[in-house]
Amino acid sequence: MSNAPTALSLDDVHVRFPVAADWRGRPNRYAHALNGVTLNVRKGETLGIVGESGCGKTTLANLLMGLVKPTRGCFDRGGASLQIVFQDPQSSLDPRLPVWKLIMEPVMVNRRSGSRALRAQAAVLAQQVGLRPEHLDRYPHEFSGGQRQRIAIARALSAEPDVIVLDEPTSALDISVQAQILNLLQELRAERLLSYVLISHNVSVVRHMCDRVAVMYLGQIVEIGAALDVFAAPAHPYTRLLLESVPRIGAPFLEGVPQDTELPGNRHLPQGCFFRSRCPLATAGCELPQAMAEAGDSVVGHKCRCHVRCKKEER
Amino acid sequence: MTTTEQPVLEIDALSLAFPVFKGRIKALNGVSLRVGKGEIVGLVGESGSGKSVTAMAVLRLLQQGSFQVDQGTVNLLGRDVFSLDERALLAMRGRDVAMIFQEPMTALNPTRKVGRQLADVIRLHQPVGRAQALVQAESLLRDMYIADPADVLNRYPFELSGGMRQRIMIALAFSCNPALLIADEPTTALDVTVQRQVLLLLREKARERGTAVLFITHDMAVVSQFCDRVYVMYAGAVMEQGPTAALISAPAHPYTRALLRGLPDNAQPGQPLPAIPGHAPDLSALPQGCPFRERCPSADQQCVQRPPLQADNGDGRRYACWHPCSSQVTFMAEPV
Amino acid sequence: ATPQGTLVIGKAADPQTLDPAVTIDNNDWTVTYPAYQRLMRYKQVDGKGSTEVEGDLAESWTVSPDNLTWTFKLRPNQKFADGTQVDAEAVKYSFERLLRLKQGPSEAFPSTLKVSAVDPLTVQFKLEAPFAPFLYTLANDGASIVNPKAMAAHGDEADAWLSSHTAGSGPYHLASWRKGQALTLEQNPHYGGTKKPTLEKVVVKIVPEASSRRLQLQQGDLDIAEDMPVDQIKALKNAPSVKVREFPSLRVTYLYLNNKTGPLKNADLRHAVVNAIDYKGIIDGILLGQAKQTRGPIPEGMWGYDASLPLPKQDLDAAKAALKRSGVSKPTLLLRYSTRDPNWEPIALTTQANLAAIGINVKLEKLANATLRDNLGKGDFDISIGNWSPDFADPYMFTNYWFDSDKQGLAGNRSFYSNPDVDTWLREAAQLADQDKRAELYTKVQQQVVKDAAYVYLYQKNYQAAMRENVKGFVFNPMLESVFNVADITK
Amino acid sequence: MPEAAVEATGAAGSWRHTWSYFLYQLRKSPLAMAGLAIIVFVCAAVACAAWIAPYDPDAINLVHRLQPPSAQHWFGTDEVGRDIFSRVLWGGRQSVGVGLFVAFASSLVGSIIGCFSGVMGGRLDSVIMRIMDIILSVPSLVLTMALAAALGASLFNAMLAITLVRIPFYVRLARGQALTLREMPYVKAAMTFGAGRRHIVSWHIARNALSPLIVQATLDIGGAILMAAALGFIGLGAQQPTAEWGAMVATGRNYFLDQWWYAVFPGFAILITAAGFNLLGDAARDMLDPKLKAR
Amino acid sequence: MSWLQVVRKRLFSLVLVVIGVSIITFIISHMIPGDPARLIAGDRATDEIVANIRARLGLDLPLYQQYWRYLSGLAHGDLGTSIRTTRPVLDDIAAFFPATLELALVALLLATMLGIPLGVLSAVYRNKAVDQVVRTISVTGISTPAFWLGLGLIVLFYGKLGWFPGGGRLDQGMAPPTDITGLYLVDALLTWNMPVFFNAAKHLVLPAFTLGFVHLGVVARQIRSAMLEQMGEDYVRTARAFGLPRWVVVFRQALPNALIPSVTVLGLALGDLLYGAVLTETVFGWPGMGAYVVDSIQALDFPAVMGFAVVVSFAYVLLNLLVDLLYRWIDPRIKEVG
Ligand SMILES: Nc1ncnc2c1ncn2[C@@H]1O[C@H](COP(=O)(O)OP(=O)(O)OP(=O)(O)O)[C@@H](O)[C@H]1O
Ligand SMILES: Nc1ncnc2c1ncn2[C@@H]1O[C@H](COP(=O)(O)OP(=O)(O)OP(=O)(O)O)[C@@H](O)[C@H]1O
Ligand SMILES: [Mg+2]
Ligand SMILES: [Mg+2]
Repeated sequence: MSNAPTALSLDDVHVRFPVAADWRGRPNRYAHALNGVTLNVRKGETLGIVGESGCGKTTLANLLMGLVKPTRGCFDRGGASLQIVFQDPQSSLDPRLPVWKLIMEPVMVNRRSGSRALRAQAAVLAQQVGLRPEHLDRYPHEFSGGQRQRIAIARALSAEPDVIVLDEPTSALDISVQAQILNLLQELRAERLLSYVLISHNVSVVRHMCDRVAVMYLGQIVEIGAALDVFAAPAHPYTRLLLESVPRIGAPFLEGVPQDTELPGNRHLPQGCFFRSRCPLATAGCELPQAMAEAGDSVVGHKCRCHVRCKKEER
Repeated sequence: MTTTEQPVLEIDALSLAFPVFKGRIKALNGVSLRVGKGEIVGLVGESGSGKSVTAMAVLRLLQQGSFQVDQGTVNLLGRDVFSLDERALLAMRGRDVAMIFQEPMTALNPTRKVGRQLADVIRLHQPVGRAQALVQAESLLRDMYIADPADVLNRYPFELSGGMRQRIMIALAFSCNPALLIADEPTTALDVTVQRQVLLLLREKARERGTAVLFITHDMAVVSQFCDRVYVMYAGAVMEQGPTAALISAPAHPYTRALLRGLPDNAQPGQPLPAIPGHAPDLSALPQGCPFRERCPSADQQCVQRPPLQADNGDGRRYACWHPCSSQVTFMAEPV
Repeated sequence: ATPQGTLVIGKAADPQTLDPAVTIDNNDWTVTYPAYQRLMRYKQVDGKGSTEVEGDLAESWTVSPDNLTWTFKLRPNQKFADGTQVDAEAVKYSFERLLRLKQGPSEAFPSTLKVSAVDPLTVQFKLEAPFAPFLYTLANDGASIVNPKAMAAHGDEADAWLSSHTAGSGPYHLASWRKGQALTLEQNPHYGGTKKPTLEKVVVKIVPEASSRRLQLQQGDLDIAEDMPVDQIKALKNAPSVKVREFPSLRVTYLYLNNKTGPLKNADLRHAVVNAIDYKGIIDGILLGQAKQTRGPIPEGMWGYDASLPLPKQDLDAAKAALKRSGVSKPTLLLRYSTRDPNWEPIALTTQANLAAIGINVKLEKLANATLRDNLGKGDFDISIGNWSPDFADPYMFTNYWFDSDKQGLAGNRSFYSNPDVDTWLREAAQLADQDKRAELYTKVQQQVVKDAAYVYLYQKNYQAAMRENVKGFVFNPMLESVFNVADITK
Repeated sequence: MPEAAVEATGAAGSWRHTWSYFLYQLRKSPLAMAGLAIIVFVCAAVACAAWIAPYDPDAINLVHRLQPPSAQHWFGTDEVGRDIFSRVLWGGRQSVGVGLFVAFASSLVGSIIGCFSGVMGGRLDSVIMRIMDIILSVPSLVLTMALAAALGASLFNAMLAITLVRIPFYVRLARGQALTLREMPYVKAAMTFGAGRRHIVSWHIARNALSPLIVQATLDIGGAILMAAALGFIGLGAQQPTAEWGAMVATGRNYFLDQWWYAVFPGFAILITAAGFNLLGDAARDMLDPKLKAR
Repeated sequence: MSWLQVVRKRLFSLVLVVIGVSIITFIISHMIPGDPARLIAGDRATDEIVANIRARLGLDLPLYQQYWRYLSGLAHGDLGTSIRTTRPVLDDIAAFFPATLELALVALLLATMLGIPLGVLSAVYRNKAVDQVVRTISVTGISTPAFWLGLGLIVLFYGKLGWFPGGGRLDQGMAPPTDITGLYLVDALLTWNMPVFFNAAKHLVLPAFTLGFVHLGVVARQIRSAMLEQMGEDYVRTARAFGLPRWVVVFRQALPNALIPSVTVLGLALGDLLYGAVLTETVFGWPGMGAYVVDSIQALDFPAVMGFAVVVSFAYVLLNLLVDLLYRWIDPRIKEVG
């Protein structure tokens, strides 16, 4: 897997949004959503992206989909076609369209073929994602959340993409439905040789689904590597903190002294390592910007952005 | 847990419905639940299973006229909530029972400073002046491990982070030392790192002050690490209840069991998850009998009859099922 | 109730401008007329207003035999409100200003008029052509004598200043003007007139709604209510302590028929219209009988009135016959009007109904008055409605203006009537000094134009003033509608 | 959002669903019912004027002028003896017609411009919005009066003038809608499919912006009727002999003291009709506004 | 954005709006058929006189030059000279504006003082009898032709009962207070002239009620929906959950927040009131801008109409600015944006 050809690549991508403007309408303050993301998505793999709220996951998804343009850096689609499934199945489906039109929308945008043929195609897709043919003429409000997400998945499939970006595809769903959707995604991937970019803050989902994971913090990838390696031996102190905080079934009762935890803001980027202020390992050298480097455990492809936890590379 | 003692909260076979466009939504269908003194009780269930409605019913916070109680009683500190008069109810709210909500963003008044909101509640239940109330509020915030309480008091909610706001809600809740705290998904909107801190805080304070907590969530993992006892709800009814560890390690109800098995934590990465087929029933057209019947692998003719919440032998567990699972399933966390 | 010694007159609208050389509106004259004096004024005969004139500022006058040079001797000791003497220079100044400004009122005077001050109390006017009504025009509001000193004090702004102030030698002068509310006139302390006025103050109160004016009059908040619709008058007649006074007036209402363009070019069609109108119905139904039907252009009360002309009356057979003669089938006529006068709309509706009865279709179009005027000037109508009241007491006002083909359009000949014979007679009459000869010519003119059915002559409306019973001494002058002889009134 | 909540707002779904939900809400609210009843009543009366009206509305009869209400003339007669009841009936055609036309035309044109502006964005958008701001800041009654005067007094021109003046409201509303909808995930999704503006507008924005626009238009009918009446009152509007409520009140006010019926009946007709549309519009807005949904 | 920036931005748009408004009114007023010069000259004026007047008014210039003259006058605060009254338009407006402003302000006061409690009641008792009554009142207000209501009130309260005066701002013979603001009520208070104060107040009752009644409906409706929205918010539930009594929740928590969005709506409505006064004024003979502008339109008095439009638009934009600043002041959340 690790030497599969690259489908997408991002190189040092930055995205910032203007959040305030002076009286002539010129922006004078920004939200720095992505601050140098370098990433490859390989053909056929599932790449997980985890990170806390506001770290830029959705922005990354939007960037991949072309909804936002990088302010700096470059993004190479390499000819791959992409589709997306959003977090909220309710609002990502137009309430005034019947299911079959919703499913076929990506096709109908580009091609005007007979509606009968399109309907037939919709029926096939619907069946693949586990919807019944009689659902085709209903409207989204008549479905449960899980079914709506199925519709959204069918819609993503209709354009026959190479890569599907899944932005928190199950976090609006119930546990009992989450499993159904995750299974469906797994099946489809096997059937259609898709690549997934799975964005989530749910570590368990990422662990379950992904070949590789990238951990994001404040618009940067702080650690990346094969899912097994990262979860088994997190290198970056942030990854550790994250994994420790995830509640787990069967783990002992919570212990410890509550602290006042603040997530960093992205209006003013910190100097040096972004995690420095929360980091238990912070030492001299952290005030410098950190580069991605091979993690200390010498596993191929496991990199992190921490000079303490990385192999010292001669620069 | 002794059951002879007077419970803080006792809900008995509560059924409640909302009349709406085209029918009635039967949100609760015979919920029975009790919270003992100082106990931390979890209430888990999927979206729409009636957790919030239960919580709101306890404090009679549901909008008047929008709902109908079909049967059942709610007993709060020995008093029947539905027959209390308005004044007695107001006095109980906040003083005897406090509640915190899911969205810390909107649960506080956006245009009142934090200090005033705290003082409002303190003064409502204690005969103190405003200055005194602010002093109390400050020490309360310090208790919640807030670094600079004086500054925070002077801020508006929107100037604070989500975690901070939830701490303030918790401070608000503990401000009058209530006997019961109802926490409706207090950490769902928070990030895991923050969630951990908030849960720790909540637990510490509840233990410290002997406050009972009814903790509502849909996250099994949180429950397993946080609660003494747990109730599992489905379609407005309790499916199963019992001490957390026992219930999680050996669920008796097929629903609980399926729920736990469907979690990715418990599966082999990449392998299909044992998902529950179908979806939750429509509350305005509930089928006869067991509400889980249509999705249950072990359902049969008997399930058309609604199963009562029956006691298991001895360990304080109860479940509503004709065909409970017997085999022990052990869910173990992998070592980190 | 109103204070003793103060007369409160209720009017519908604020004056627009108080500059006598600018205003052509009787509504403004209510204020300007008593604030200024003129060389001549209208006579009162037996306590009644008359159209004859007598000297006011002028003590005596002479005219040269060729009728071209007029010399006036001014009455001494006449003073403006600021105490300045009224002298020949002031007269010269006023007339030169009038002619220089060239606004509406200047139209009554020959533009080539020359004025010179012979000595402080003698002033001389020189005309280029004889102008029979000249003496009468001097009683006109436009001939008011303005105080040159007061004007000089305001330099360049003087003209603007005069539009909201008065600078005259009349019995009263404007003390204050609260826009849209009231104008207060106070006595001119230096007034040199023969009779001292008794009222201390005259307040002109602006009450736009007729019904409010009526209510205020009934409640005693007004002493005089002006400009009342006939229905309100009718109701007021029965109100306690209110007296409605009616006077025959020279204000006539008539229909313009477009003689020049459109279907009504056809004289027979015009005759059809003339014969179809329900004159009696209009007077009884719309005016509630408070008007007198007119026979021809010159109304009763003005010399030159021809009592021998037949009274027009509705004669549908004759109308149909005329229609047939005209050879026009199913004509459609455009009747344009405005609501400047509340009676116009009912008249228009009646006309429409009357003509429909003989098979003439009338389309009504109500316009803003300004727009209507524009259309009238351009001859852009078939039928329209108008009121006319004379600026000076001479039949010239009704004949030369209405029928001279030089005055087609807004100037006065609104029917666009043109008849060379009539033109000749009219122009001759304007130059003659002999009133009998002129009357003869005007009779000829009247007979001809009635034959040509140039206009539809409807009625001369009574002037009606509703006042409290205790208001005494009001004298109506048909030349001065809306003007109150406040110097004589007592209460 | 749980299904029940969706259902409770009625904001989503097919038109048939929305309609049946509308009827359901209507049945629950007595005021909305009253509004509907008024509208049905007024529209029926006005539509059947030709059969109901006992007299020719334009037939003048100077002898019977200003008669008080009686068995012959239910609402009395006017200053040239026309039957006011008949004229109120016929006049409704003008007034209600104007209301409907104005609401329809201004919402249509305004929404098209607004959607366009919102979707295009950029320079064009700011230019359009600036123009609308300017029109909005001119006193509307004055602008309408001036426009009506400029176009010439006729009912049609008055209608046109009111329409023109009301357009900016809809431009704003529709633009706001377009901007909101443009941010909706389903529109974002469509963008990722490579959908062009045409597709987005015709598939997503037009359909979803419709309901609030319709509600606003319903609320506006009452306002337009009042505005038309106001113009008629000032004398810019329907031409004689055509009956129109506002103009009737205007003439009637000259007779208000003694012949109260002249102004009262047409004025009351305006009030009732405007109230009917306002009530209905209120009800429609209440139920479409998800923020107001029952909790 | 700091408030200074807001002010700067608004002033910039103010200039734009004023220019735009003057262009629009200029075009429209020149579209109105009819020749004002002829109107001034009078019925029987000769063409020469008319041409003379036209030249004096600059009406013989090409349109763009006329507009340019107007605009450069505007830059110096000169709104031109009224055709009808031959006085500077600014003077005329200055004479009429205070009366309109006073009427509008009192009506606004009346409407808000009554409308807010009614709106609150209506929201609190949603779908109960109280709500139905309030909504009926508010819909009646919104749907009543103001001119018609005014007529009825005059007949009843002046004509029949004689309780209130039938028009004008003060009784005859009552001298107006020293002119400080032009608002009689305020001036009378400032100079402590109680008889005038009460008299002026008495004169205001009927017109202000007429105008305010319409507005009352707007206010009550707005407050009701804003209140309903606020009462559905989570913080209200929090307040209730902690035992705050219902009316405390309504007035101390929900109402202030409901007022925030309403400020904008009500502020804009004051603009509406200003020109809504036009009709009310004609009925009550109120000496304000209403009658002035109606007459001006009828008389084709372009400068007056344009002047009115420009002044009111100016006031409108200024008002918006004030509302904006007020909004920032009462809503702490605004400052955070940016
Ligand atoms: N259009 C925008 N304008 C301004 N700021 C934006 C915009 N979109 C995103 N941001 C900012 O960029 C940062 C990253 O946002 P993003 O939505 O990508 O986070 P996320 O990781 O998806 O968070 P979550 O888990 O909450 O969905 C946030 O701080 C957000 O405030
Ligand atoms: N006011 C109401 N009117 C109508 N239906 C309601 C109302 N409140 C709740 N319901 C319905 O009652 C059911 C139970 O809702 P409840 O809010 O208790 O679910 P929950 O278990 O808290 O779900 P979640 O995890 O999404 O918070 C849902 O189907 C909901 O739609
Ligand atoms: Mg996101
Ligand atoms: Mg809930």
